[in-house]
Amino acid sequence: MADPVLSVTNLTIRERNGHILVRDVTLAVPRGGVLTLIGETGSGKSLIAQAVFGLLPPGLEASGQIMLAGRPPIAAGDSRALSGLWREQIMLIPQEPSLALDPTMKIRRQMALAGLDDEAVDPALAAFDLPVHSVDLYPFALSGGMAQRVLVASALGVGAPIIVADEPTKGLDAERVTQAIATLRQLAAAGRSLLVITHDRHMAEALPGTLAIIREGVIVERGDSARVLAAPESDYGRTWLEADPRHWSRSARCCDMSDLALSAHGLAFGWPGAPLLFKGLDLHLPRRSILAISGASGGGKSTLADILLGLRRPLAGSVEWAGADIVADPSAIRRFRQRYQKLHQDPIQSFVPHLSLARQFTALESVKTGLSVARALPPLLERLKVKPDLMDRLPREISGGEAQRLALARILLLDPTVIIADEPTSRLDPVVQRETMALLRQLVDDAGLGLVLISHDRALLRSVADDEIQLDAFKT
Amino acid sequence: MSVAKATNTMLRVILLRVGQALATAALLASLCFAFVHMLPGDLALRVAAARVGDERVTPETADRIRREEGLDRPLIVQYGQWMKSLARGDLGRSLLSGKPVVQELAYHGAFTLQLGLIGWLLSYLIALPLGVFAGFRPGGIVDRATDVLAVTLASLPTFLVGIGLVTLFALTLRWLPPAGFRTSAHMVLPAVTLALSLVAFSIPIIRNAVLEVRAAFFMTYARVKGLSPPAAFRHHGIRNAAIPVVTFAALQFAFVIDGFVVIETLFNYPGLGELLVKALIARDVPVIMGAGLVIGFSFAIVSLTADLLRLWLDPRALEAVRV
Amino acid sequence: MIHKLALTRRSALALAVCAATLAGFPSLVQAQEAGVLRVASPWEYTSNEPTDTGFLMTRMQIAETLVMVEPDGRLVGGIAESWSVSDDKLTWRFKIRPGVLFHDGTPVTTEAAAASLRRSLSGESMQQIPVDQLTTDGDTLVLKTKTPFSHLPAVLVDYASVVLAPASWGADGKVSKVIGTGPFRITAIDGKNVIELARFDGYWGEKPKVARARHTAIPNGDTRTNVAVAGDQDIIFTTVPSATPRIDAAGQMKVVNLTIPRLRVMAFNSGLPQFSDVRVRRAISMAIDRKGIASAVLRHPGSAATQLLPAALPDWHDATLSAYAFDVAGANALLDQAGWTRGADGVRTKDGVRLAATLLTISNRPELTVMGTAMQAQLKAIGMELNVEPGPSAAIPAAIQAGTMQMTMFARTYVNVPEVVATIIPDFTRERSTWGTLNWPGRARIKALSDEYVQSFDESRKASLRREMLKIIHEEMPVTAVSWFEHTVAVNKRVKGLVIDPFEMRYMLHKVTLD
Amino acid sequence: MNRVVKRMRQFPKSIWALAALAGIAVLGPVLAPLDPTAQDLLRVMEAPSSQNWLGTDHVGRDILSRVLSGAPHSLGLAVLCVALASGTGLALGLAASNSGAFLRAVIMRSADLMLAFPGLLLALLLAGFLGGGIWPLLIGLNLALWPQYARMTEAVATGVLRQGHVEAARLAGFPERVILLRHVLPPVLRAILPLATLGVGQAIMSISALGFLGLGLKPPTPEWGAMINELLPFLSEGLIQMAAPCLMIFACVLSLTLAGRALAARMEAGSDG
Repeated sequence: MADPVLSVTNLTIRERNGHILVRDVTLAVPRGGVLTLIGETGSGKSLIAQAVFGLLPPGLEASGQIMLAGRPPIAAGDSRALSGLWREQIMLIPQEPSLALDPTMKIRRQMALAGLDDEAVDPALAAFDLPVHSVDLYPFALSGGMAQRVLVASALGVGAPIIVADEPTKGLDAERVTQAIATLRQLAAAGRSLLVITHDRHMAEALPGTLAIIREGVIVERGDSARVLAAPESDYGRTWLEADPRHWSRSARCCDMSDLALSAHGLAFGWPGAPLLFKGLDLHLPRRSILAISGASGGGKSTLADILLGLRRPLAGSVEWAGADIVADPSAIRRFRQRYQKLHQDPIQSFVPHLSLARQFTALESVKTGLSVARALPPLLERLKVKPDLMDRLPREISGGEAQRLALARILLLDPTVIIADEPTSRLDPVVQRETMALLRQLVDDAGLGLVLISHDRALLRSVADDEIQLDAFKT
Repeated sequence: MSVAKATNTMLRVILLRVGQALATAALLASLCFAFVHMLPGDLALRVAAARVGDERVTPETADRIRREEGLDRPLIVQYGQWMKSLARGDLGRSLLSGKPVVQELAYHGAFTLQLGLIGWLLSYLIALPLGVFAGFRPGGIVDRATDVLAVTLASLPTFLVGIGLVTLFALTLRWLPPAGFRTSAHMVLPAVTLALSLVAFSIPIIRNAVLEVRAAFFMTYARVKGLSPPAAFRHHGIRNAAIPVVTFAALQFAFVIDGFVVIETLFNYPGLGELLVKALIARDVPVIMGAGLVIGFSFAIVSLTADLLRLWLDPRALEAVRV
Repeated sequence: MIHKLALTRRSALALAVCAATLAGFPSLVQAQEAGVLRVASPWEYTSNEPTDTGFLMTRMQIAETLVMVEPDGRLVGGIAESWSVSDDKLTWRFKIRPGVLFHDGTPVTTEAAAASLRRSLSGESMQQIPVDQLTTDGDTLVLKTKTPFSHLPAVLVDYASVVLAPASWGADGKVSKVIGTGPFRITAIDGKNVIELARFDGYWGEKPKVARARHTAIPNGDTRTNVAVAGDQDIIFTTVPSATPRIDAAGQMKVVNLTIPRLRVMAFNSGLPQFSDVRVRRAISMAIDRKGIASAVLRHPGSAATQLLPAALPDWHDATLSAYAFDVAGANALLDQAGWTRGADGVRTKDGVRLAATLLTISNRPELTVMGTAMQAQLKAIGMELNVEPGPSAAIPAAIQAGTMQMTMFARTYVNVPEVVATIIPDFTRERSTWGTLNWPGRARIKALSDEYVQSFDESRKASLRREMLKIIHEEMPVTAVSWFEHTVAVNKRVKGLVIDPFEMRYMLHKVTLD
Repeated sequence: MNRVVKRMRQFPKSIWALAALAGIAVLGPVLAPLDPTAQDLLRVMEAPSSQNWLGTDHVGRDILSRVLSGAPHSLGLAVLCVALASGTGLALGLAASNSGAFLRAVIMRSADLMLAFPGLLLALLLAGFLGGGIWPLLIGLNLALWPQYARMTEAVATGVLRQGHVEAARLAGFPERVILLRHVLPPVLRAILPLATLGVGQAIMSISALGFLGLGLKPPTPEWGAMINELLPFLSEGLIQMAAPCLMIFACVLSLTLAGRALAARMEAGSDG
């Protein structure tokens, strides 16, 4: 680190009430190199980027120093002085690119305002694999990935030697992530110094240079990227790395087709006026097994889940619950309703926001005869490793992981046969994701459930599922 | 989205809205017809009283008017007649003055339009600078002062504002005439009264629009890209802030009409509100229906204008239109 | 887009400067046009038809009738210079005044006057004349009646009979343009509110002193008050009585009062069980504090009525009649005597009928509602419950026609023509009058008396018939006057020579000069 | 108990002002020292005295008593109007969000249509037809106000119905009635409350405007707008008498506006957390 072009020294960020969010962070971006800062949601990594630009949200205070090569150091709280570095010295590629573009102005004019004259625009677009006509569009017509590349192209047009990319892959699917990585490598190749902030392992692996892992506002480990990823020294780094589904041990496939919890035959569905999403789809879910359904977003995964749950009628085909065809005989839905349940993508939203959790659980007694929540819940909570005192809180006062386990507890109280889990871990951090998946597996094995797991993350599915259906295969 | 497609969308919006406007207007007028005839009391007698004066009205006058105006025909025939002439663009004649309803509406409508436009313009002359300034310095002295002003004005009924202004400027200071419509001096107090009632609601809207746009990340990002704060607001702020303001300004039209009834009575101003109130008292059916038609239609036209403005200002709206 | 916005902002700024200059210019009120007499009244010019708005034509002295009335009550010649009646009292001869010109310069011919009169005779306001035939004879208009009709000249004062030029009528038989003979001619009409007038130099009589005049209709009473306080007109007719001190205090205009033969009367449905007994009607009259109402509500103690008509009409005012009494104890005694007993809620009942009524008043005469609420409070003291209901003016004749009227209070002029019997007949001789009695059994007696009165040309006989009619109405109280009207006219300091006509036929503007 | 006190401390001041006004609306007629309709024609337009704290009006009635007794008519009627309108809007909005495309379109399009017609004018029309009184006000303002509540209800309810907890409740077998009461109604009511608070202020102004135009409640009802109308000719001699009803209207609408804003801000803050 002989020649850092940007160095952050002893940066501490605290709330007005003194609560510290980022503690004593020191970082250096080497000239022409890449520094990747990786951490979970809420670890404080984005605050560091904001502090470098003097753009901390109101109510937060920063101390420490920020220094650019060849310039006197600037106090981290001096946002006016920091704003003097914008464009000329440092440039930001923000997260949520759609928010960074004026929704009422065409791209060409926004690029022009960023300093790219007309001749410079076309090569810039070509360099980032953007169609030429995209400059004549309004931002809303761009996909997230395109907007991202527009911002990168604009940033490239700005001469700043240092570029900070804040969560450049947030909300992108796997293919777009690869593109984004390529884009950043292009920037690095063009000689810019990069500070990349991410929660994405793949990105960290793909970028050369230095890697720093941040946890709860403290840097826990740093070093050469390849070295840290191969053999993390800190406990946290290890745990985190192991949470990658690719590192999980694969489950054994079982296929006892004699004991089916759910089956479907010849299913077809499509929206009016659009081609069918799928047709001729068969599936079999034996008890004690996990069936994975994968497919591209918008491909009908959630619709299929609704059909399997009896919430939506297919255009053709049958769905059998314990041998009864709920498509032909909708009254069967009412009979078996509580046995077929769903685990939602957003666990906090699956609870009524204005009622305490305890009340929501007690209410179940009115729909399930013979259920005593007071008796049945405590052992369940213990098994799911949920602290019982959470029950007095409102849903928004608990974490996503806790909420997902409580959602599971609520389903289990109804004594289900099948649980359909729609992207149950996509909003959870990797470590929590791993724990939740392990728990689901254990429940399937112990309680004899059938689990349908819907996700776009093939690696995750492959590591836990006994069988997999790719929805794209049934496209018309 | 291509230019042709955008134009096409615009065209469809216009056609749809004009169709809606016509339907709304006809429906309102028909409702008025139903209302007037559902009511107890002798219609012809009401008309007679309004025509010849209360004290000279006799049952004979009422009978003559009933005969002359065809009020003795079955209702469905009268309604059919009205719809038929409406299709020809003829709104009939006032039972009171005998003049064509179109002429009455045009005469009074012109006054209302004039007062409405001046009042509306004036309100934005007051609200825009104050709202924008307050939005730039939230929590500052101007922001707090305009907030107090807006809340105060919002809590005062229009007639109290009018009485206050008349008492101060016409009766005490004697700067302006208290009532009438003949000169521009006569317009000042009614227009200011109207403007103040509008300002109460437009200031916070403008302030919040400016505040929101200034807080938007694309404004910050524009500065990161190197624009100065004024340049960033000029390029990215004005248009975005104008979107909610335009939508609201159209909504205010309904309030403008409400305000007219009170203001025109208070200032003896011969606008549509006054015409309508008089026609109601006299049960002048053709004028009531005509006024219903005009008010319904003009409201629809104002919303159409607002829609088009919004489409022009906000390309996202164009995308969201589902005709 | 940005350019356009900037442009609007710039022009908006310019407008703001203009508006500020306008608002800051403190002498706009003083923009009185020299020589223009500005007159305001509540009355709108709604149409050109003399039957509808003829009163404005005579008041603003645009058009004239054959016979006119002077402020002192004398009938004088208008378009007709003089008149006479034949010995059989059936043929009237009106000699047309020579040299009278219409505003378009054409002379008034006997034919033109006859044509004009024929149209008005067909209208219902003059239907009481038993017309047989209308012919012309040289410069004389000959009107034959079927039966003797002694007050024919008085009826011809009716504004519906104004004489208009033949060119006034359009092809559809309606008046398209008002071409009269009066001292003022119309130069412009702006909507219903404003009539612009100029002196008619070819006028046959006393020419106006002012060259131009303008009539502005201000229907809202509060607005008239404001205009009077600001002094923004020269003469304002019919200001709100209660605002008189305020107008006077402002110092711009002075309010002049004149008691006129217009009354605020209360009428009963004598067919209702509550009011069929004359003692109840009398008790109600005795419970009303007319003086209190006159001084508190009307701000003019002298306007409290003592009998039906004021002394301003010497023929129809009988000084020997005892004045309406205010005697709550007496009223209670009368009701006790009539068998009305107080219930637990303080309201009297008799045979299961509550002494209660809804009093219809007219909402565009706000003082009536106030008087109604005052009476409501006063009648409580004799155990009567009154529910005041202001409504549009036509609601009252409508309720009388429908027979649903219980009690009503309204303003009524008894000199639509300067002969009171012309009002007595429609108001007191019918089962359902237009404005007045309903189901009153005494109507037959008034009918007999008025029939004789109309046919009689003997002045002393007529005087005794008048006294008899007045006595019956005074004692039986099918209606009872609450107050006489004070004609309130706000007059600007710069106005000199104004004469107020108690008959409200003419505003006498030709006598006015401006400083 | 402590929690109650703590929560009450968090209420903005405007809510307390509102509570005081509501108290006046309920107790006003009881607090009135004299009969609000008792006249004394010998003591008209008198300045404030120990007997008549705010003076007397043009027929000698006690202003203080009239202002106090007017509260149930002005404030109470406004609350009634808004309660009726928000109830109608709530019911129709819920119906729209729970039903098929056709019914939803019918309800929401008629809401748009009614929104096009100004409320005061509507009440005025009805008052002109029906001749004043309570009904034109109730019907007219209801017709004018319900669409905004229907729109708000429909927007919030549709949003809530799409959330996971509703689906979870359906899957758990809860009946639709329970879902409506437990899941949908509370957020809808929270959204409507600030709107309704502001609406009451608007209704007070509409009622007083009609009273001022002489088309409102029937005399001698001490409605504030009608009082202003009655006292207007006496402005120069009865400033205090005139000021009393004006101030009551102003105070009511002001505290309602501030309370509505505070509620709306609270709701916004609540939805963030």
